[in-house]
Amino acid sequence: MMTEDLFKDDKQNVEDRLAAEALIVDVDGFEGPLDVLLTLSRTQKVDLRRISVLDLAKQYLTFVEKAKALRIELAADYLVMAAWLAFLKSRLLLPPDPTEDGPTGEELAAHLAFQLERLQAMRDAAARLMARDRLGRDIFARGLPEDVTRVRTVTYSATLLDLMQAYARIRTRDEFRPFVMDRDSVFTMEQALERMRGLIGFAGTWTDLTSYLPDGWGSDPVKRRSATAATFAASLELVKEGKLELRQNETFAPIELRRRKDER
Amino acid sequence: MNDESEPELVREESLFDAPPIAEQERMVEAILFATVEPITIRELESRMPHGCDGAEALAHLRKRYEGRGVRVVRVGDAWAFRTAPDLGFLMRKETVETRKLSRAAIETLAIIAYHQPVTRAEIEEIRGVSVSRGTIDQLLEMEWIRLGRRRMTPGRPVTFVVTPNFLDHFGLENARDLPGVKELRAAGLLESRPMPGSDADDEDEDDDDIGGEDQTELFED
Amino acid sequence: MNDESEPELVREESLFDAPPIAEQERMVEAILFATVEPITIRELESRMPHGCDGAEALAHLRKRYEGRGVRVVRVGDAWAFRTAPDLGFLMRKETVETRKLSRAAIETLAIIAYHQPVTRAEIEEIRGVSVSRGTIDQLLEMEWIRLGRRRMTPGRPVTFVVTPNFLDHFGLENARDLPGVKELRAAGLLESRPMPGSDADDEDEDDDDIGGEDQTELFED
Repeated sequence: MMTEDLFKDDKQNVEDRLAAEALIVDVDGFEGPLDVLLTLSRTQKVDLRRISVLDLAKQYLTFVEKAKALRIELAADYLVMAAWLAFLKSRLLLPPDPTEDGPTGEELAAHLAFQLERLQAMRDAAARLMARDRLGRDIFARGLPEDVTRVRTVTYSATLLDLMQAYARIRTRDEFRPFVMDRDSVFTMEQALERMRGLIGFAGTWTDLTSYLPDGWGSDPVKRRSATAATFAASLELVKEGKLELRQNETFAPIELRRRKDER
Repeated sequence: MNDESEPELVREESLFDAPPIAEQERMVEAILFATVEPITIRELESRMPHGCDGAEALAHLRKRYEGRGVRVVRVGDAWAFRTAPDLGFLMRKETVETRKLSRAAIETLAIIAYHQPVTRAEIEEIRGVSVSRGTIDQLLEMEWIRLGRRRMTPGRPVTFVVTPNFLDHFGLENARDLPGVKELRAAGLLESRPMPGSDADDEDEDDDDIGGEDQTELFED
Repeated sequence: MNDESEPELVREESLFDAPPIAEQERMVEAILFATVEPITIRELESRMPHGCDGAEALAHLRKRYEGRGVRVVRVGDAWAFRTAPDLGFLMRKETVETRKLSRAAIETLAIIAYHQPVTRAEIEEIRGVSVSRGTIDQLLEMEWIRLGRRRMTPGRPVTFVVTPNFLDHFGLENARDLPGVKELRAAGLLESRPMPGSDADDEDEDDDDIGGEDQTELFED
C-alpha cells in the first residue's frame, strides 16, 4: 500500500512501524485525540501510571505530522491536542520559570496520565459490564407471563339531593322556559351575520360599524352592547371569509368597515 | 453445540455425561420458566444435554411444585407453569374508582324512584329524550333498580322499580318518602334557574323538550 | 416471637386474618412467577390480603429457590424470578437479539453507570470526544438510562443516571454492584479532577479543551 512505501525510510522497528501505520490508516476509527493517545501509550508497555508523558507527546506530534504529510485531514480537536502537547513538551523539557505561575509541566502531565487512566478504566469497566450474564442472553425472564387482570370497580356516587334536583329539573322544565325569554336583549352572532350579509353589498365606502346595528338596538345599553358585540363578531367572520375589510385608526377609535373589492 | 458432525462420539459420551437427575430437574425448571409457550418432553430433551430424561426430570419437578404457588400443568401434550388455581385472585388488580353518575342516569333513576313501576317508554316521555340501553343497564348493574312486573298493556312492557339497595344508599325507608314537588320547591330546590352544572351537561344529549307536555297525568304526585 | 409478652398486640393482629406465612410465600411465588417486570414489596403487599408481610414471605421464598433452576433476584428495590445464569445455554431458543451497541454507546453507558449522575459535558470530558445525540437517544430508548436531576451549576445541565431496566439487564442488584466499582473509586478514577491551573471558579460550560472542568464536589457517591 501507499503508506507502506512512505514509511520505508523510517528507522523504526517493524512493530512500531506497523503500529504507526495502523494509526494513520485508521485515523477515522479513533474516537478523538484521547483515544489516539491511549493507543499510542500502549507502545510504552508500562502501567499507565508510570507512562512517560513526554514520550507520548512526542509520539502524538509525530502522528500528527505524518497525518499531515499524508494529507489526511485531522479534525480540529486533534490539532488542538497537538498544540497543547507541544506546549506541554516544552514545559517538560525546559527548567521551570520561577516568574511564571500556573501549573508545572509535571502537574499537567500527571493530569493527562490521569485522564488516560480513567478512560482506560472506563473501557475496561464497559467490557466487564458487557461480559456479564445478561437478561435475554444468559438469564431469562418469565416467558409466559400471566397478565394481571385489572379489575376496575367503579362506584358511582349520587346523593339524595342529586336525585331530587334531577327530578325537579324534569318536573319543572316548563318553569324554566320563561328564563329563555331573558335572551330578549341578546343579539346573536348568527343573527348579526345574517343581517350583515344582506347589507355589505352596499358598503362600498368606509362606514362606522355601529351604523350596522339593527333598528331599536342602539338605545338600550344592554341591547346595544350585545348587538355591537354580535355585529363585530359577525364582521370578523366576514373578514375571514374575505368579504369585508375592517380598520381602526387608533385604540378605541370607531371601527370602520367596507366591502372588499376583490372579493374572494 | 454442533453435535451433528460426531454422532457416534456424542452417543457414547452421553452414557457418561448425563447430568444427575437433580440437575436435570433444574434445567427443566429453567426451560419451563423461560419458554414462551408450553413445551413438550421431546422439545425439553432436545434442549437438554444428551442422555437426559426429560420425562423423569419433569415428574420430579411436578412433585416439587405440588401445593406451591405455581404448578406444572399439562397443556395438550406440552407442559407449562401456571398459577395455582386458588391464587387466581392475586392476578387481579382491583382498583376502585368513584365517578359521578351521569345526568341521564340520575334523571332516569329519579323518574323510576318517583314513578315506579314505570316502563322505559314512560321514562322517555317524561324526560323528553330517549333513554339509552346503557343507562338502564348501568342502574341495573348497580342494583339500584330492578325489573318490576310487566305492564298489562299491549306489548306487555317491562317496568322498573327501585331496589332496597337504592333505598339503603339514599337513606330512605321507602320510595314514598321522597319529597314531592311542592316540598322540593319549599326546600328551594325548584328555583327557576338551571341547576348548578346542568347547563354544562346540556350538550351531551339533545333534550329539546319534545313530548313532555301532554304527559301531565303521569306527574301527579 | 413470644406471644405471652404482648397479648394485646397479638389479639389485634389476628383481627386482620393474615394468612399463615407459608401461604403468603405461595402468594409471593405466584405473583412473581406471573410477571416479567420486577415487583416491589409494596406492590406485592398491595395485591396480597391485608396484613401480609411481603418482605418476610419473600425472604422465605428466596431461600427456597436457592440453587434451583430459577432464582429470586433483586433489581433495585424490586424483585423478580430469573433463570439461573449457569443454565443460559439451555435457552438459546429464547435468546432475544439485542441491537448491537456501538463502541461509543457502550462507553457512554459505562460512564453513566459508574459516574452517575453525570452530565453530557462530563461524559465528553472522560471520553475526550463529543457524544452524539444519537448515542444518548439510543440508550434512552432502550430504557437503560434516564434523565436525573439537573446540576445546580450555570446552565443547569441535565444529568443522566441508569435505570432499573439497566440493572435488570446486567443482573445487578443496584449500581453499587457494578463490577470493579470499589477499586475504581479507591483508585480515584471515578472523580473528575480539575485540570491543574484551571480556576475552580471560572469553569465554563463549553469544554472545548480536554478537561477544563472542576466539578469534583459535584460527583456524589
